Amino acid sequence: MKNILLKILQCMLKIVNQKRFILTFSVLVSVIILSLAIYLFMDYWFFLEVFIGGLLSGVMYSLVALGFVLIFKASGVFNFAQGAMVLFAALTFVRLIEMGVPMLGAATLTMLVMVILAIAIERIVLRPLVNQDLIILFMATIGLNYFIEGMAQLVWDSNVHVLDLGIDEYAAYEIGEAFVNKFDVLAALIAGGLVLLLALFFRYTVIGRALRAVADDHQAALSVGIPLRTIWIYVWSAAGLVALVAGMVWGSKLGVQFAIATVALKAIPVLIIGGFTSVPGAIIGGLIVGCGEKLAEVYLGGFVGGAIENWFPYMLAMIVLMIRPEGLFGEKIIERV
Amino acid sequence: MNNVVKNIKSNLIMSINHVNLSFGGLKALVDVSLNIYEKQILAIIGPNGAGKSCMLNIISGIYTPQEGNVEWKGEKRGKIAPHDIAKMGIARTFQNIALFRGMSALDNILTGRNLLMKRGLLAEVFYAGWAKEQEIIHRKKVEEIIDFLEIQSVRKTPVSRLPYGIQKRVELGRALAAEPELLLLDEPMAGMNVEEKEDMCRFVLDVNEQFGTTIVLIEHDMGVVMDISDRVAVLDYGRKIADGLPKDVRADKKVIDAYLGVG
Amino acid sequence: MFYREAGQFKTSYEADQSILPIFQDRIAMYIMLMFAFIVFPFIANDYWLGSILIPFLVLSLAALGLNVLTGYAGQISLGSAAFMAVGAFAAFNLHVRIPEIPFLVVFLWGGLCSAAVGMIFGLPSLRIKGFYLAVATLAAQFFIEWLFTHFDWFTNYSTSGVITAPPMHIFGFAIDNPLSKYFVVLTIVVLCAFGIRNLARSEIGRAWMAVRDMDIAAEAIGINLMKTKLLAFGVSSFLCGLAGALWAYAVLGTVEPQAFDIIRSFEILFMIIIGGLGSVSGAFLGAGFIVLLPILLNNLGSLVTGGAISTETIAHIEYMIFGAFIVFFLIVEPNGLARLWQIGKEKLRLWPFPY
Amino acid sequence: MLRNLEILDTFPKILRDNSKIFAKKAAIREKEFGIWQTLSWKEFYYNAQLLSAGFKSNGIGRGDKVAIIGDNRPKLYLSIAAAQLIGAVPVPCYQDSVADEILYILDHAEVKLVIAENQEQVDKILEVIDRLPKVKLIMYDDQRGLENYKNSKLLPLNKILEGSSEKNISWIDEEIDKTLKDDLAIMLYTSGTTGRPKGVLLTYNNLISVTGKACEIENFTSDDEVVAYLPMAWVGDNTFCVCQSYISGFCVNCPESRDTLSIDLREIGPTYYFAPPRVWEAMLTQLMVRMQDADRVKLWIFNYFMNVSKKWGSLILDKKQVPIWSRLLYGLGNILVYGPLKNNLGLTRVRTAYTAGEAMGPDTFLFYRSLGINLKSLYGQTEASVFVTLQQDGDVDPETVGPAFPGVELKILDGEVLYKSSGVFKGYYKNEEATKETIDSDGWVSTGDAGVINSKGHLKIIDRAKDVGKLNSGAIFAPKYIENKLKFHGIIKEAVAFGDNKDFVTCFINIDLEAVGSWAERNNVAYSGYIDLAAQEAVYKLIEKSIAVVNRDLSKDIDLSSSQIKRFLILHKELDADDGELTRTNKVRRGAISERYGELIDALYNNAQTCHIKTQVVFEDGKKGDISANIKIKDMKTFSSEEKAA
Repeated sequence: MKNILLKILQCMLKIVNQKRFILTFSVLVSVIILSLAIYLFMDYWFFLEVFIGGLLSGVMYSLVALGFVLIFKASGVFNFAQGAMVLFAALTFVRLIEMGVPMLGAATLTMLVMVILAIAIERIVLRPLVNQDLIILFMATIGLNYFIEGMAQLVWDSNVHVLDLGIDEYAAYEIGEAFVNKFDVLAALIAGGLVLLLALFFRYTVIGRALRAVADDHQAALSVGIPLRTIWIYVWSAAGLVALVAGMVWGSKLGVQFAIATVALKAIPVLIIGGFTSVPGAIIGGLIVGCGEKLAEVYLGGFVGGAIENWFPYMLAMIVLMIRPEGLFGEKIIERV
Repeated sequence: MNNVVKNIKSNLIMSINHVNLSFGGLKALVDVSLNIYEKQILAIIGPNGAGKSCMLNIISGIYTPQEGNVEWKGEKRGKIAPHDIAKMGIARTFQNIALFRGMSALDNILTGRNLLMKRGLLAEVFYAGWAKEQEIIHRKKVEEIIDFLEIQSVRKTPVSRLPYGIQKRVELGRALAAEPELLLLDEPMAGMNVEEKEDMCRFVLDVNEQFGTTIVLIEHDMGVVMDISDRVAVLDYGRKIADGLPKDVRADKKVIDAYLGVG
Repeated sequence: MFYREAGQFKTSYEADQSILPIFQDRIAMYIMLMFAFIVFPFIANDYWLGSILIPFLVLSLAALGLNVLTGYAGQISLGSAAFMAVGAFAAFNLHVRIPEIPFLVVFLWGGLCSAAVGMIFGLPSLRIKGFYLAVATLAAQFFIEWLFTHFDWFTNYSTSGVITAPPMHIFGFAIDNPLSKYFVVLTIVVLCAFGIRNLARSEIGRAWMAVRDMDIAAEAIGINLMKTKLLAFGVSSFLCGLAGALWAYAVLGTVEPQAFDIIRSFEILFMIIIGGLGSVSGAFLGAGFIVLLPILLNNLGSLVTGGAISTETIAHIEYMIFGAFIVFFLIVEPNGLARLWQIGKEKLRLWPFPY
Repeated sequence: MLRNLEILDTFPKILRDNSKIFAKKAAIREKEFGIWQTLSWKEFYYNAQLLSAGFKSNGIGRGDKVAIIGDNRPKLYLSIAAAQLIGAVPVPCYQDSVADEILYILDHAEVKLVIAENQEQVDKILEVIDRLPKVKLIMYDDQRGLENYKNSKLLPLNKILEGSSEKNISWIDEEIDKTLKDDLAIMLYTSGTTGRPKGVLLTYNNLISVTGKACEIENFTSDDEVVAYLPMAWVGDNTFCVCQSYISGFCVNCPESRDTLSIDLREIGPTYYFAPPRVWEAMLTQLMVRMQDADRVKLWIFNYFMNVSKKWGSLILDKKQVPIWSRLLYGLGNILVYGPLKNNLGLTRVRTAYTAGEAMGPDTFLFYRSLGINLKSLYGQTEASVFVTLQQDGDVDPETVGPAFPGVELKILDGEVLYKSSGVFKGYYKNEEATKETIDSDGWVSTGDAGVINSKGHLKIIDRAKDVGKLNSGAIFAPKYIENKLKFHGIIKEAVAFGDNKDFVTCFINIDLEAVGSWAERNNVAYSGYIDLAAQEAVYKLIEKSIAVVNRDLSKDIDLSSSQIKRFLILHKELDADDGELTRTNKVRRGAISERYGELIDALYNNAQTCHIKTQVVFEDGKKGDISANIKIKDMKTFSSEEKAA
């Protein structure tokens, strides 16, 4: 009886000792304190509204960020083209629908296209550049980004397309005096679902495990006979799927247009903050960025002429970088002498 | 020829006192003390993972020991930036060649002299006045080193195109260019054929004799070490198990065991 | 094939370390300069000068700037355009506030401000590398863009964010027509190019390359990473700033943040990737490529389809081609056109021998 | 080059004059520390004076011998000048000769002072110093490694150059005036193909009269450039890099080191270039080997224009009439191939190029001429201050060595070539009877070479007179002639023919490792080293082809057709001077070889198919060791007159 208690105590200690735990914990605490302050000194319903709104849009950042994380984990490549993929997926999807393809069919077709794209990328770009400097690969994906953007708009067109998923975008739940956008909630749910799906996928499928192995150590993975190439195709396809979902969500929110490609850039600070190598990191990061920028916009923007949400996340990211380059949840970057 | 020790009592240039170094759990160095005497060649040997490189990294300030201290010319040395160490007069080469691959042999060695050069943006932009003069003055010095290491024929070749043995030489040249008092060589003869090894030995000895440079080197090849060094220190599992004249060390029971243990 | 190096021996280090040690290369350089300064002004019409040569030169300057940072010092940046903006706005503000100040000083000021800003945003480079750093520079990009759009002080409280750059005067000459602008820009660019070439062959240049190639070793031989990297950021952004000022004054004639958005930053990055990292000539080759390709495509497009094909489509094709080229060069020849040029030259020197 | 050599009749005088008329011009350059460090004539003269002052103060005076051992270095050339300034006699020695060879010369020449280039040379001398009581002092150029040598006789040259000063050199002027045209200028030891080397005494008059004439003919100016890379002990180097440089004031360039020679040659781009046939041949072989890996197009262009030049090149060089289109074609070829080629070889600026010492393959010879390089062969001897005959511009026949050099009389006395000239040496040092044997009462010098003078008065050398023998059939047998014909094939490096007092001709072959090696690679024949390669059947086949060609050639010549090669073998080792098989100038030492390889020769004549041999060799580091091998012997078919008609 006694020693069971002891064990529990030890476990507690272990958890508390973990650095990342402390970090998240402190973040949460500060958030709580902040909210308390707000509760006491200002219109906290409004704050809550902003906060939740932030969280929800944050979820969508996480969604895009997820795509980055997948690829980064498996191949160490920071895929700058993720945004372009979102655009491409969204466009394909919406155009198919416009052609009268039922939503599900359109989705599957688009998914198919994304898989083909993934294979093509692996063949044409990644394979020749294997074990090059990461920075080279990074720049390659910038090129890729341009290519896909160009292609997307060439194949389809560059007009704004309305994507209607049959949700009323203005309906809102009331929580006390705060209004929470239904659509955002739904989007959040979708995102959450996807994250869960991927998490399960990672944990319980052969490929998932292989992926994790590759993420840990390429050479080792190769030596135990994990086919790196197929892995990459899988990963990029998965990223494609994420892109599709993100595209659908964003598309139906903003309308499918070139702009949503740039939304992807927001994912970068998200990753910096959350850490490039961790799925939960991507999510937390997304949330932090989401409400961070919203709150900043609302409470600071006024003083400096607004629209600070464009750069606020980056500044946040920079600060994180200075303090903790590997991000809140990322694995430590060790350099050998 | 060098086993005749040049007055062992020659004064102390650096002393490492009771140093402990560990990474996370594993102990790399345990209570190691080591004296480095002026104008001597000190070899640190030991089986793989004995902590040789860690020792060198401590001397060259890349690692700072958790316990113990390092005295440079009688003064305790705290945590210090590697580039300041170089300014103190400590130069080093690396185990796996760390040349600047984008540059020619000449430029690599010239870079070794950067710390002796003046910096002035404008003057260098216009390549005028002292900026040009210093380039020429230091080029002369570097050419002497090139001549010394007999690499005239590859002077302007990009180092990435040079054979391994020559690259090692260039790296030595780069370290020499700084005119160091203490020269650290991390396995200078690793992966060389007999002939290259002989050359390298000759150069190391010549450096020691002609420039009076103190040399600390890490080496696997027992034979080579015994021939060229004045003193040998043996590490095993992060502990110093022997330290003294080559002939004594060679005879030392513990050393023999350590080496037989590894084969 | 055309090289006759026998008998070109050096009796002094000065000669041996000169920028172009080979006689034939010097000749080639002189010919190029002659074309730039004498022939083009005569043969080129205002369209060519105004919308091809001048932009080409200014962008080359910007690319040169980025090449200092990325090519020589190995620090990647996605914020070049932002630094251009700083240069442009700094120059503009100094000019409108103190009109008496001579123009060269104005440009210089633009460069210097940009250099200062660049060094601030370079600070992270001391802790982070690779694309982590790229992200930091992205922050600069967005922040600065925002700064200039949202603070009217910078735009001198003009109602629209767009402001026309006041006319230039240098040594009392009005720099108003393309030709005169061309000469101004050309002179500045050529000077900068030689300046960088000089840096590259002296102590600073070596320090940069050392940091780029092997920072640990660089430190071990006494190179102060912080100073060296910051210097690289400074020089780089100085050139970008200068380019920005020129872009505003000599190319657009207006000072507007939109001209310096992230797209521009990428454009410049592409220039050095395609042109060649770590070489002065690379900056020019890359700029030439990026400037000329769209024009080529447009003409081709209208030629092939008789104008049926929309400029929009061409723009998209342009995107794709750029993207493709980036990937292509990164795979085939990471050192870009400049390297290809180098190889060609080597072959010529060895001709008829294969090696 | 119009200077009064009547008044300037000794090198010291000329040098002093140069220091005035060529004051600022470059006298000598050395690639050191990455650039060409230059001495102007003024500086050269000044330094020479300092040195000679140093010599003097160390007790070196008129008539004393000063040995000079090392690669071509300015300081060593300075020492020659310095010695001559004070009337001492420089005695250059071969830098690669082993200790006891040096011992002999230093002892025989009664050398008082030795100038050594570096540690290597110093070590050699110290090895034998105890047996050289006369040697007072050893001065060295390169300090490297000599810091803690404790020998009291050692002294660095720099010490003298830095030590002495302006003041104490004024007396040298009188010393210079004292030098007379008939004083000894230099003493050169000829590496005789047999016996001990003999010291050839040459006076200022000998050298100046002859080499001066040569300068006139080729009209050298003070703007010419030569590269000094041949042994200083060899009369050629002395003539080209000292005498002619003094007389016409051109600049002598010393390479940085042996392994940078080709680079340095290319940088300097000499206008006047001398090389013995083996160098030219090596150059050609290497060039062809490199060309092998070129892509098709290049190769085609190369071959095409090579044929063009073969056809027209030498004609154009000789200013003969050629059709205009071929001239244009050649011009194009010059841009595409010849120019770049010459540039890569560093021969772009060459105005005059010489070859001598051995016969040179007509193909090789013509190859260079067809590129537009004015390559001429000369026939010379140390005893004649080099020039005996010299081919003339516009009238070059590869088979001959050209007409008699101006001021030289030629005659053939029962097959042997004799000559008479102002360049004829004073005699062999301390060797009267040898001198008598060589110079007869009325001044004719016997060369020991067998030759004929053709209708145009051009001399054709066949062989060493004493080597010319008879087959049992009575037909004459000229081994060298045959050997050269063999060596003209790139794949054969050395050949030794036997046949004197035998029924038929046989020979040893040394394959050229580079040429045959690359052939092997191209035909993927695996080999581990020389010995292995030499024994390969395929290689034998290759050699047989060449020999067949030679035989066919010989068969065409009435009195040589019977000396076609019947049997041959490929030696298991390369003939080597260190093993005493070659002279220092790479001439075959027949005696030595036939005693070392007696059993092989016997095997060649008792129709054995293989023969086992064990030979002792000296390795690079001077260690001795044995190598043994079973050597295959092959029979060759020979051609009779009928066959060649068919």
